[in-house]
Amino acid sequence: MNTPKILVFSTEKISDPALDFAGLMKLHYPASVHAIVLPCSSSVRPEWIIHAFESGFKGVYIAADGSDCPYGESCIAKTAKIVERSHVLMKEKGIPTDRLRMAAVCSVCAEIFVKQINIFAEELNASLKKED
Amino acid sequence: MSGKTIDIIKQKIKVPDALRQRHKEYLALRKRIREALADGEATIPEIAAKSGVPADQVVFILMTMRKYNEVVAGEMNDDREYYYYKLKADE
Amino acid sequence: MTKEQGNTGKRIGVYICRCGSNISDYVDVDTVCSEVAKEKNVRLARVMMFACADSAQKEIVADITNEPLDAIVVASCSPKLHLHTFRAVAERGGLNPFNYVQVNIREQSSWAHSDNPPQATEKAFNLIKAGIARVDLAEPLMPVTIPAENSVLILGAGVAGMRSAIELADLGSQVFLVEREFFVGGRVAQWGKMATTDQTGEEIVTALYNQIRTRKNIQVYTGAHIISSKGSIGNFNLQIKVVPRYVKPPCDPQGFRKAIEACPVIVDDEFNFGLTKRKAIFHNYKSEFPALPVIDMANCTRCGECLKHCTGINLDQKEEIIDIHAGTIFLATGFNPYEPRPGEFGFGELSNVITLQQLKRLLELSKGEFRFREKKIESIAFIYCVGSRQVDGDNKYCSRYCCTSAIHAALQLKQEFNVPVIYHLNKGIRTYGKQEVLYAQSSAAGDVYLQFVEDEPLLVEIYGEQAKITINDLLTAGQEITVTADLVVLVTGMVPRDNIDLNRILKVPIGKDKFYNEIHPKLRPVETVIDGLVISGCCQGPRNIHESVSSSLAAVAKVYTFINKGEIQLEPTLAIVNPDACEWCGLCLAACPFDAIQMVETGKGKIAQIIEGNCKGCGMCTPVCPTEAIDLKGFTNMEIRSMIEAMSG
Amino acid sequence: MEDILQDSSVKVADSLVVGGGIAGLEAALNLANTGQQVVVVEKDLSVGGRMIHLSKVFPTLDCSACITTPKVSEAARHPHINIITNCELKQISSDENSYWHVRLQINPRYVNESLCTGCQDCEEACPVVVRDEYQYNLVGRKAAFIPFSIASPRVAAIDIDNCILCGACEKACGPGAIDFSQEPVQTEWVVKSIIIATGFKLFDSDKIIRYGSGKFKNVLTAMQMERQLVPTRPFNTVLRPGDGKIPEKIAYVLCTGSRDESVGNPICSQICCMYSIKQAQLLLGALPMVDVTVYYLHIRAFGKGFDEFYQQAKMMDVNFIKGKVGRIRELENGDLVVRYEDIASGQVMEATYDLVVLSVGILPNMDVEKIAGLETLELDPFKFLNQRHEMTNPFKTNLPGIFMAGTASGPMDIPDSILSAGAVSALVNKYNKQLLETTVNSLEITSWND
Repeated sequence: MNTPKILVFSTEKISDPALDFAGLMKLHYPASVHAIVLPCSSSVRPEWIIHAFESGFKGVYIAADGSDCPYGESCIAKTAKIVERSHVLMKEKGIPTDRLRMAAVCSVCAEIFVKQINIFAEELNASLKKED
Repeated sequence: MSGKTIDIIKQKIKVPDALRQRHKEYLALRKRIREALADGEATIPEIAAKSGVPADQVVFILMTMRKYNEVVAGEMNDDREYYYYKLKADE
Repeated sequence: MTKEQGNTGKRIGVYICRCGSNISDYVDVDTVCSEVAKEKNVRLARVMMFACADSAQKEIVADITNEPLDAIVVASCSPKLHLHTFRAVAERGGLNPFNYVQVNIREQSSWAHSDNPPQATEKAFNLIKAGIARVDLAEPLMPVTIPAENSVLILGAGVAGMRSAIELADLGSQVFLVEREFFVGGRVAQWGKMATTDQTGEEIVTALYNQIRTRKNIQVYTGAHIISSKGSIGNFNLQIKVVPRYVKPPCDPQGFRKAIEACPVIVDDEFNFGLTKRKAIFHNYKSEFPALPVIDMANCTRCGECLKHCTGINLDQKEEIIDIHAGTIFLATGFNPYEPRPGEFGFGELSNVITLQQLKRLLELSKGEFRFREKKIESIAFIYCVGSRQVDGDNKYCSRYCCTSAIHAALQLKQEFNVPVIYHLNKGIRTYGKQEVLYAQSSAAGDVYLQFVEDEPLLVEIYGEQAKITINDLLTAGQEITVTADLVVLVTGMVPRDNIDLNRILKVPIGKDKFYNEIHPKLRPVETVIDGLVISGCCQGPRNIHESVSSSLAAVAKVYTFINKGEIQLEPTLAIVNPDACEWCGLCLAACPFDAIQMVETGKGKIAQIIEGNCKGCGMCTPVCPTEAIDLKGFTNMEIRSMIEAMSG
Repeated sequence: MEDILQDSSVKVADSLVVGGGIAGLEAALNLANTGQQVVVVEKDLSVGGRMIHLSKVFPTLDCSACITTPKVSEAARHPHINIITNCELKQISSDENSYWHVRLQINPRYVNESLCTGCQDCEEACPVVVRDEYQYNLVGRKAAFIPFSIASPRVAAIDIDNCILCGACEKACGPGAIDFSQEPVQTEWVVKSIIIATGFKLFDSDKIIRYGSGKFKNVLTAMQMERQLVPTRPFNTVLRPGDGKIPEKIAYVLCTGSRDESVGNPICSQICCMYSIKQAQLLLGALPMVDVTVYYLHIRAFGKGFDEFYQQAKMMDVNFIKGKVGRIRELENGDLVVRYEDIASGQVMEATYDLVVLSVGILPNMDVEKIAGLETLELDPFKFLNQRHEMTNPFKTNLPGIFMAGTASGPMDIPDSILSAGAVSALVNKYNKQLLETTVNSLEITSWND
């Protein structure tokens, strides 16, 4: 079974611990999901997202801190803005915008993360199949 | 310290009978619950009826089995009152 | 824009941990190791049973010196567990700790994908490649140190400010305690006996002031307010304006008294909330501080009568501007009592409707009998939550202290002044915690508690010399009950002080309730988004006296960690601007929540500059830059891009 | 039963913190960040106190673990903080220089902390199942176990009282961390000051027989409901423990064990109204069909943003009934009938629920009283530590150099506990500094309001 490559941007204090926690509880998700850890989800550059797609990733998932962000609540609006700008760039490049997802993931939200990433992977698979 | 320290403590303390008894009872109840699930998924009241184990003890043991990956939860029943549970296929 | 891997010529060592079998059961570590060894710049790759074990750590240190290595990658468990362990290993080997990268192949590979070992192996390999790519580009980072002045400007000399001043002075800081009013003590000075210990405000303020006077490193300014602020944490340059008292020491107390008697101007005394009158030259109470009267120039007619009696008076005193250099700014500006609207529960329209604060002054001014406007008071009705818990109004919050304060005053009325009939018309009594005991005492003393709800407010009318209040009492199944009372006390809550200028000068963040807002009530409860600006006491929200003191001491602890060493050490992961690429558009400034970016003029024009003292390293400024001129150390554009490439497989 | 090893070397620190909950850790971090050497002793297997076990916290609904765990890990790796878990205080005494001597006993966890990798292989191997106290007995755990997933230190322990000595764990452990030869070790510390941050005890609702707690399977304590709402919850959803039914009607009984002279606790516990309102909101999110009713006497929503949070719950259709619950009775199907005096109508009424949650209050942690050799430590009438100078120096005890933080001095919510910990670290910093500079006699004069 080949699963599409997904790049996750997670955050040091909040969402990456949830990914760790998923592993700890042996909750499975596709091994094609790879995470890069940043201080805050609002530091993701839209250019990185494009770069990921151009390097072969089929999906990008921003595991944001939401209102738990240690750098303040403006994180939510700023991360949303990054997604918005990325969507514009993706459209320019002809990448379907639903290949970029964002959700707030708390530090123990392992199950939520796994559920969402599995759904994302399935949907990506379906839409990639259609393309073929 | 390789593999033998259990013998050291065995010389110092004894396992109380009550504890051994409780452990045996737990294993027996767990066995009955496993048997009740042998034919396929069931809700907690169904497991209790089939196994004769009181429902609250089924909750405790079944949920412990879920925690240690012996049992998985399935869908809700039609009344949306109970979940179905099934044994995890032995690997 | 993509990097050419290998151009650094770094000598990298990679260590792959089996974690007993936790990793190696699912990840084929030996294959990964031999593949990793082929990567550019990798000088050695080893598999270890437990990389965190002491012997393994020693082996890594030996490799760093013997090979020698410039950078190391450890692929093991989550960095949350052992990042600092291996940074210390790198340091012991003589490397900069940022020339170390930990790759998580346990929680995020072997365990998460224990259902699929071949893919777990492939992912581990990709993650390690990304780690190598990152460490290859990593630059050594040093903690940034900025100097910090060991001095504090405290705004507000109420109990919170005074209490903090003493503690900070004893911890070795120079303290500038600035009070807008002419006397210290804030609201507590106006209070008489207080819940729950029955100490009076005057006693507490006196004790605090006596402590302040013995400390040489506290400078008190009264009648003073802030007029400008520049700089950032560690180095604020502030200016305060000191308004003259027109009275200076020394002068004999007799002379002062005669001067006050001679003054022809009579105005409402705000210290007693208008219950009494005062002259234009005045003081509040006998033992107040500073023990020097003041002339209220807004009301003074400059008639010169006082000058005849007292040589200490000088109507030509000028205001002074004082420069203060402080490492931190400490806000303890307190609250105002809510001022009821005219007609709110009869306030301002019915002569016998007063506020809780007025009652507290009245208690303080009364001896033996309790009288209001000459009349002996036999019955009192307290109406609670005036100006608080307004579901449809401005003040949605509970003012926290007022239930207890009103019940405490009621007990005093009963015990000291024998007022026989006391009603409490409330919306649910909130004597939380140990204060509950007062509520029980008051009920036991025969006070009558009736409860109304928001939708069915009370009606207060005049009834002869009394007030008549009609209530649908929830406690008796919504029965309409009418009570009459000689005096109605509106239990008014707290609102923030009117600090428009101060808020503008310091850019203090304000919450929905209009009180000052902390960064996070649990993580950083006394800090604001302005680095080096802390808040305490009731300017942050309603509190009773001991909660105010608690928060002010917590702010002391925070201030002490900022400035006690004379310098502030910052995490090295800060934003950095490439001056050649920056074209100053201001977007980074707008994105920064911490005021850490400023515009500077250079030879080639305007560019952004990071105020390192304020930067928290969140990176919010980086994605908004249109010229990619701003970067985050430790998470640079190049590093992340190269990681993405490496991970893509 | 066992020998106690004596560690003859005397260790030195500036301050000792008793209790590794949020208040103790916050105080330790504040002190350590100003260069003080701090030792934190915790009687449990993990630090984190109560807070690490909570779901989301009022009124901001931020995730409790997200706030606690970064502080826990910061403290655990701080070069100036030494955390000792599974440790009890044996004796405290002072010397002629007013330094405190503290004798500790570190009890064996039968696992070598430095070798354990937290892999849980021992837990898998252990055949014994007992009630998991960290899940408030709703589910089982093994006798060889990691206390909970975000425990710190995240290492295994053997519950020797429930161990059948089968040795399976030792065989399963790769790094050889299991060590049944461990003995209790006593060690002595000399410190300038002590912070008591021992927290609170929950009221034991079984004492109110008319509520049927401990007898009726579907009467829960609020902590049990709290665990049902965290991501690491025992049932992975909200169920009633009697038969696994998804509850549709849930009642909260406030003031269980608070404001109640008949159980010896006349005071308000200060947190139960708010945590119940929070749980009600979370339940409405978790179970879209659920009805939640809260029986209360007064709602104590007094803190920053609290009343707004209460109003929000009302808007979400949480049903608030002002009334005193007299008795709870169980029906054959496990449903519960709540009999209450309805204040709005003045009548005694009954209503049936799937699940009843008792909002239990908090009591002083009596272990404080038992701290050896400290008979002179003053308690208040409610057996919390006495705040002798409540108004202006609220966290000083009557003994010089001994301070208090968090709920050791009385009921408090999390923000206030954290503030008290901040406050106490300011006082301790000054005390430690002055103890170095002067003798204790002059200290008592300069330190104000004694």
